[in-house]
Amino acid sequence: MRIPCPFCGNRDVSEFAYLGDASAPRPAADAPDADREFFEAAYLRDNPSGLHRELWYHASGCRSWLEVERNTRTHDITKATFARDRVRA
Amino acid sequence: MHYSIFSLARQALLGHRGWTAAWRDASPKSSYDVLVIGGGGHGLATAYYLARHFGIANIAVLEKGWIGSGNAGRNTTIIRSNYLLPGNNPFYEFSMQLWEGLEKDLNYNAMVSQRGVLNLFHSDAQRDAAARRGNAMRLHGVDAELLDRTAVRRMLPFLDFDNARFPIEGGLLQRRGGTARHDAVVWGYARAASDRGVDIVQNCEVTGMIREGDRVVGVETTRGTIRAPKVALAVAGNTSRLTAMAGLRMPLESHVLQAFVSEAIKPLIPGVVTFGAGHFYISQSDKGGLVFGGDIDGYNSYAQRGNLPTVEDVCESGMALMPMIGRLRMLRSWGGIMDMSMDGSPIIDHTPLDGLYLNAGWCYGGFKATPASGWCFAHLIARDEPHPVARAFRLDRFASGYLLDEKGQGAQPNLH
Amino acid sequence: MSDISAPQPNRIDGGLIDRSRALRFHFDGKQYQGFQGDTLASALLASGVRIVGRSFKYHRPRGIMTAGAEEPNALVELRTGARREPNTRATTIELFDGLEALSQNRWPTLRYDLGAVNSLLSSLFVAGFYYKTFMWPASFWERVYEPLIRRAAGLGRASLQPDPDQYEKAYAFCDVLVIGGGPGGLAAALAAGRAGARVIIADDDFIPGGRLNNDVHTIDGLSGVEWAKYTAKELDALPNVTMMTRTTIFGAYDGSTFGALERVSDHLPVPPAHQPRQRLWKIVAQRSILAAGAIERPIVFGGNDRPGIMLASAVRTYLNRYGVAPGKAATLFTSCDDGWRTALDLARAGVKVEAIIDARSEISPSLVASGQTIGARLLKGAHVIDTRGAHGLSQIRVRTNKGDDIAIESDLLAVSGGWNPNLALSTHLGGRPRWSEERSAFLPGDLPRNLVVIGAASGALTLAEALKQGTAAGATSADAAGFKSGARPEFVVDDESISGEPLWQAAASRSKAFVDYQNDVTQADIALAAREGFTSVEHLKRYTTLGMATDQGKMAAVIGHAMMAALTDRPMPQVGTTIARPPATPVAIGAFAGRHRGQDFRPVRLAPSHRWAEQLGATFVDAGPWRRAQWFARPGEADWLSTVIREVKTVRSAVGVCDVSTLGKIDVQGADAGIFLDRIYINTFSTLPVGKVRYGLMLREDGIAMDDGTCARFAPDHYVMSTTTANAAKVMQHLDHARQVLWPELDVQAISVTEQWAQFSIAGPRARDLLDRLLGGAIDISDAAFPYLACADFCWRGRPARLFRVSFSGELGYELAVPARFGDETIRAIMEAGAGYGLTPYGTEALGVMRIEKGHVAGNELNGTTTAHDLGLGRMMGKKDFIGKVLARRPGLVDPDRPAVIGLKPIDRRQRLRNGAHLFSPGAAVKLENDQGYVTSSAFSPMLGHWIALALLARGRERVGQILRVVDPLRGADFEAEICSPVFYDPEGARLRG
Amino acid sequence: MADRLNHGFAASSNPGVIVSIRNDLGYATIMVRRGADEQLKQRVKTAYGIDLVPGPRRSASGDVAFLGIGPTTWLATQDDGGNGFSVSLKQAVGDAASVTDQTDGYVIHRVSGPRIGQALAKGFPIDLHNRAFAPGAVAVTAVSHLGAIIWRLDDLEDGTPVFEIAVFRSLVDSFRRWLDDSLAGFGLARN
Ligand SMILES: Cc1cc2nc3c(=O)[nH]c(=O)nc-3n(C[C@H](O)[C@H](O)[C@H](O)COP(=O)(O)OP(=O)(O)OC[C@H]3O[C@@H](n4cnc5c(N)ncnc54)[C@H](O)[C@@H]3O)c2cc1C
Ligand SMILES: NC(=O)c1ccc[n+]([C@@H]2O[C@H](COP(=O)([O-])OP(=O)(O)OC[C@H]3O[C@@H](n4cnc5c(N)ncnc54)[C@H](O)[C@@H]3O)[C@@H](O)[C@H]2O)c1
Ligand SMILES: Cc1cc2nc3c(=O)[nH]c(=O)nc-3n(C[C@H](O)[C@H](O)[C@H](O)COP(=O)(O)O)c2cc1C
Ligand SMILES: [Zn+2]
Repeated sequence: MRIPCPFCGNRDVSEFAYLGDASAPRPAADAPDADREFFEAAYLRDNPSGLHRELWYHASGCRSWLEVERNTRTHDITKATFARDRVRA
Repeated sequence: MHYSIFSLARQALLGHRGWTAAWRDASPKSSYDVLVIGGGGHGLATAYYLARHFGIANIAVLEKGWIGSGNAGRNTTIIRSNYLLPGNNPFYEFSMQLWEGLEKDLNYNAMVSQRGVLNLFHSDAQRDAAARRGNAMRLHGVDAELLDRTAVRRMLPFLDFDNARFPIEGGLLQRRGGTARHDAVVWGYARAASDRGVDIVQNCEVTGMIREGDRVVGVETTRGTIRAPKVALAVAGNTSRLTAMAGLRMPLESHVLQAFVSEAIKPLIPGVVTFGAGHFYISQSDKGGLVFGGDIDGYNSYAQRGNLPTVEDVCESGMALMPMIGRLRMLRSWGGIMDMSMDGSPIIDHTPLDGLYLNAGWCYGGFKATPASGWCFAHLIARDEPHPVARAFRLDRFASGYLLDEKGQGAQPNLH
Repeated sequence: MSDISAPQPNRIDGGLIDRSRALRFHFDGKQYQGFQGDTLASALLASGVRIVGRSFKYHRPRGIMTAGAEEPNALVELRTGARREPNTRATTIELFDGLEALSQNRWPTLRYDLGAVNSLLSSLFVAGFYYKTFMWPASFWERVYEPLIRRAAGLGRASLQPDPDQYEKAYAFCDVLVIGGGPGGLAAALAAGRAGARVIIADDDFIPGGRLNNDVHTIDGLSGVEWAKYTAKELDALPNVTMMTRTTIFGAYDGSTFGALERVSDHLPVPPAHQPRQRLWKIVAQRSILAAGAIERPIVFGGNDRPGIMLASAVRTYLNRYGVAPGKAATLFTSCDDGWRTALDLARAGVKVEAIIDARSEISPSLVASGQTIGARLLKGAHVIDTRGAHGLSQIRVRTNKGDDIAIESDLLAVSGGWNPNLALSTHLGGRPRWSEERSAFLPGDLPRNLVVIGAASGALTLAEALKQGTAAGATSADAAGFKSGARPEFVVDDESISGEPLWQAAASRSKAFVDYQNDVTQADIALAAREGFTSVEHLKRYTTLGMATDQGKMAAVIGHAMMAALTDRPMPQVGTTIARPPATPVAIGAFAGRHRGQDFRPVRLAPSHRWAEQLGATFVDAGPWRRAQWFARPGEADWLSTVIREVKTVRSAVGVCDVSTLGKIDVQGADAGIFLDRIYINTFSTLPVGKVRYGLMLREDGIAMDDGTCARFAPDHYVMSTTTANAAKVMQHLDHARQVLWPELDVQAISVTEQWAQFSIAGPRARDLLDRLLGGAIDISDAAFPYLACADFCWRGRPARLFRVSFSGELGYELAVPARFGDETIRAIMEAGAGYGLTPYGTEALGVMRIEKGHVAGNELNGTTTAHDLGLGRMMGKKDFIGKVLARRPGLVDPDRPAVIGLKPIDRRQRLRNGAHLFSPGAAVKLENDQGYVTSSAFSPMLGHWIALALLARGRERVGQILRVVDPLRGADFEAEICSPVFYDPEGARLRG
Repeated sequence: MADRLNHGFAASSNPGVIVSIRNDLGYATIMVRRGADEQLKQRVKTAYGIDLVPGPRRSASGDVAFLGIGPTTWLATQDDGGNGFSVSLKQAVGDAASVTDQTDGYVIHRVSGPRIGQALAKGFPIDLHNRAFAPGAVAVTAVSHLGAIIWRLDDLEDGTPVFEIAVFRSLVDSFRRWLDDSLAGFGLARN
């Protein structure tokens, strides 16, 4: 598998570290329902068979955190952007 | 039809024409008392124990492909009960004891072979962890021995003792550990369950859950609608997909784990050996192939196949541990989709929906659990309360913080 | 070279071997001879050797069936000693001088094998027989039955010695990868190469050309062999084309990555200097063209495994390429036109063709005529049903179209049941082949992106089609990669017929009819599987082992599937075929490892003082990737413990120095650095004054402790964080996550400076004296100017330096940091400056002992399951938001029953506390349910004079003063210990402020 | 002559690869402060006459060069700069970027020679061919399980490519074991 790092270009997956589901933003600690929100953000995952938005770290490259859109059935990667640029919920 | 040396001899004289199907290939009825989804080891064992111990026989096991096509049919067959935590250890030991009596119980030779499992360690910290775990085992009456370097060398002289980057310091040995013939476990349970009236329905994929309010009352399948007051999931890596059909998110990720087999060679490796300074474990099948594996590929996947970096990583570790395997050839590689849980331990529990029961989160270690998992899941389904040895496998432990994290990696499934 | 030339009775004229270079070799101890360009198989056949091995289960004598990688029978142990290589296919190993090979799976000899009794018991040993028996008594399985099965199974023997050869890995990138160098592949490479694309063309074989080297062909007036040679020459001359022979593409992986194995030295007695045995290539190709040809399939009939029975195409290969006639009197059994070529080639080579048995009743008149010209008896609509011969084929039994059985004397039977495209690589990424009724074969189905299949691999079996498809694929692939292909050449070739009818199995007979030769899967086994419900091809495979041998079913799995289709009355597309997996042909495990074994398994990180420590004779220990000095023994010291005791005592009474450069160091800068660190650590850092250091603890988001260390502030917008050695990379990743993903709005930059600074801990009552002397006034280090937890950067000897007043040992302590290049120089300067103060260097062991004496938690306590509270650090938690704050509130993480870090002292002070021992309340039964905790860290305390330990104990803090039972069944210990504060030494901390 | 991958030569009188260590460089990482991209560009231009281009590229002028190693990060180098380079760099960029001295953090090898591409292919998982990695290209990657930064300088007059490779100081022995193994078949000269 090769991930198209927007800075480094196409690189082998072995250069990256995986964090998983990118869908859950970090909740606010002072939210009234913070306990439940943090539990859900930390433990409950979208785990689809198909398109998946996920976080990867270019550990052996430019050290960017990337948001990658990948098909978990075919491993096709359709998009990779810097996580810092993502639209935050 | 009873299996024995006598029936085999009799059939040999008859040209083996008298054998009948090992299990009935059933067509689904429109309703059952219990639906077990997933014709892997866990699902079939659950159905068998429900029929045998809990008096429920109107059961169907629904399998999307052929039985054993999931992880039951593609694992490295290691069985052991060398667990650390009190929530895990008694469960796996119960499973080990069931393995020890399985063949008689099923009248099927699953080739349970207790040739030992040796976990090597390479540093003081690893020795400490091994000692802690070995002691926990002994405290539960499970056999465990702490071997030093000399003892390991006597046992496995072909390991790299003289030029290793991470020298072997010793190992934790469970002599009762070993392997079992994975496919035979599936077939044995299927046959025994089928004999007790369970319908084993292949090529029947569950595509939807039928809900009435907060109750699950049946499923949609590629072979029609089937209703049942109790629907039990034992679908390993596909759990999240199935629960999503019922509107539930799970503390699970599906990851691919690869395994490998070498060309067949004469007996070489006595039991199971695991490397502690890298990701590698190995045993030898009765056919002669070295069966080995290592780390998961590390990203969500439903593809049942992996990539080259993991193959290399596993073989590098293999060569670092036993450089005599260099000239042996890898014959085949494959992958399985595992339900990696957030603390690396399984779940056998009710779900928030009535009538929907969950057996999942076995990660890369659920083959050894097959008998106990089936037994405990059957107990839960039949009695609606957890079996005592599986009481810690709760679904709400992530919210409550009563985690069962053997490795201490936290909520990152790919690190367990 | 010996001048005694062994006879080669079956050698004939012609072929692509170099007769001027005779090579000697041994098989089963007997000497033979062949030529350069032979394979072991062709040389054995030339020498008249027929039995080459024994089968897996029944130990049947077997010969050479094929001339390629699909060979199921002729597997040998190649080479000797540590280089012994079991299961090597004689058909692909190039002959070299001095080659030694042994037959396998036989005892005592190949001709007389005792294991063959299995064959007599074969009526018992049907597919899956072991599932039905051997269940009683249970203990007999491991002791009796299983060892018998294991010994009988398996093929060759491993050497049991480390592989002495080197392996190498390499990467390659190209626009177009062509897999296979037959006519199709060559044409493709030529078209793409001429267009200017970067092309790699790989072929398994040692000469390119594929079937052109094995069959008689003409292309544009040249012989096929010559055409291949010229084309290869042109490719070789193109700077953008790389031709790799002896290279197998073994796997297709995601991201257009292919795995390839180059056999660099396997054709030589030993690898030459600086050359690996094999090289593993990882090839990234924009486009790829699969041109891997097709594999002929046999026909199943009684006695079809007798040595002397071969694939028809293999017979041609031996005749045409190797100049070997594998028999004297040959018969052909076929159901397709292509098989007839073999009869014609045999006749041309002077071998008598006894008969052509064609299962079809209609045969084209031109074929019939050609058969007549060679004088072969033609049996239309007939089947071979059995064979005879003691050590190889001597007679064939045929059932004619009239139902009569006749005998034909023959020592060679060429069999052709059609062709299966070699399409495995097109399915590695999940595509499934599709059944073609027209071709009676599985053809490539859904293809991976950017891969095309051409030639015989796609089911286009003729040479003309292979060339045409190859040219087109090469050109379009180059175009797609951004090049411009030119005119497409058209090749003039001779006509070929591909017509035929599928014939899976001949009429039944009483003899065993093998489907999977190596694994001894018979026609009857398939019928049994069908009867017992193993009707899915995947169940069939696993129950009978069909297709699980070293050829992975390349020869015959599809035949078995067709039989199952017939037995269960299902059409082929519904029955399907089993999944092919990498590697396409078996690959040495050593090749996947490359040079990463032994000391090179993983890199080693060496601390800046490493050379100096080596010179001092330090003992080293691996700490993750680092190699650190564990202790510095002095002459006369009895054992490591006395060394460590001396080191500790010296630190506590005088002064010691330890290289702590391995701790992670992270430079954190930016206007928001303070706010950022407040969210990273549980305690507050925005309020830390410049010039000060603070201890911090960070959690994972799940509320569990992640890492601890000190963090210093050098400027309002500049901190330097230290992490544990083990977690340095993890923390860096964590910080990057926090600043890029969680809070990109903060102005904060972070970068590792672990490697930039050599850092030395100087600790002990004389530490300040030593430093005064060393630094010579470069900085004021009086207690007033530089109190506990002060830090400063300054200039020393014209270079930047940093000083921190911190202490892990509990003594007056400093850490001095200098640019890493000067680490060696600096440690030597420290040693010199400390000589007068009784300085000792100390290693990680003494470091560990002192931290246990002080009750500092480390990796054994921060084990991924402990909270700040468990560690006794709960009070540090601030009110602000920080990572881990919310989930640390979960009931399970604040349960009063949780374990806490406490200290332990044995009641009987002579007892040794060991890590991993478990703790019980006195009086409670010693069983897992009553487990109270365990010993995490232990050491012999030089200051207390007995063993001490830290432990995690349920409700530990409230139990200080109580007695516990320490149980260590593994090592046979069971004694009592007293619970105490984890701080054993200088609990008031007076010493470090001194 | 096609680019044959599988033959080597051992004579070091005719070396396929030449290796030297660059001890003279001073270097530092600079990471742009939030929102200060333009400011940094200008200051670098003013101080060094260099256009700070984003992306994995090397831009040099005189004795100073900037190598893009991350989206907002560069490794700046100065011939004979020593640890002092980071100090002057910090002055030059002011609060537009965070500057960190790394002069001791890496060891930099200069490698060249007619066979260098083939030798590096035995570990670098990136395409170092002219078309993909021309002079001026930079890549942060891993070689033989250790991190490395590689960049390509201008070719020698005879067209021989020249690369520089930075690896962490603690790992240099392991790196050299890999490099020496990979060069062995090609003939090696050390400068
Ligand atoms: C490579 C590998 C090595 C392993 N090694 C070991 C080991 O050495 N020791 C060990 O203890 N464990 C090991 N494991 C783990 C072990 O295999 C699994 O934990 C265990 O087999 C899972 O339980 P199961 O057998 O019931 O799952 P499976 O066999 O996967 O059963 C689940 C079944 O559900 C079916 N299914 C899924 N979705 C649907 C649907 N919608 N409708 C109908 N049916 C459906 C699937 O087809 C499948 O057959 C390994 C796993 C892998 C992949
Ligand atoms: N008339 C017929 O019925 C019939 C049937 C079959 C073949 N043929 C002949 O076969 C030829 C077809 O040409 P083609 O080019 O398609 O096939 P080919 O068989 O000539 O060439 C395939 C090449 O691919 C190589 N190869 C296979 N797998 C490989 C791998 N994994 N990695 C590297 N190399 C690999 C083989 O060594 C071989 O050299 C023609 O000459 C045709 O006449 C004819
Ligand atoms: C314990 C074990 C032993 C195996 N031994 C062999 C073997 O000897 N030969 C073989 O071809 N495959 C062997 N396999 C692999 C199977 O062929 C197959 O790849 C695996 O069950 C996964 O199925 P799949 O590849 O069809 O998806 C073995 C698998 C397991 C789990
Ligand atoms: Zn990158």
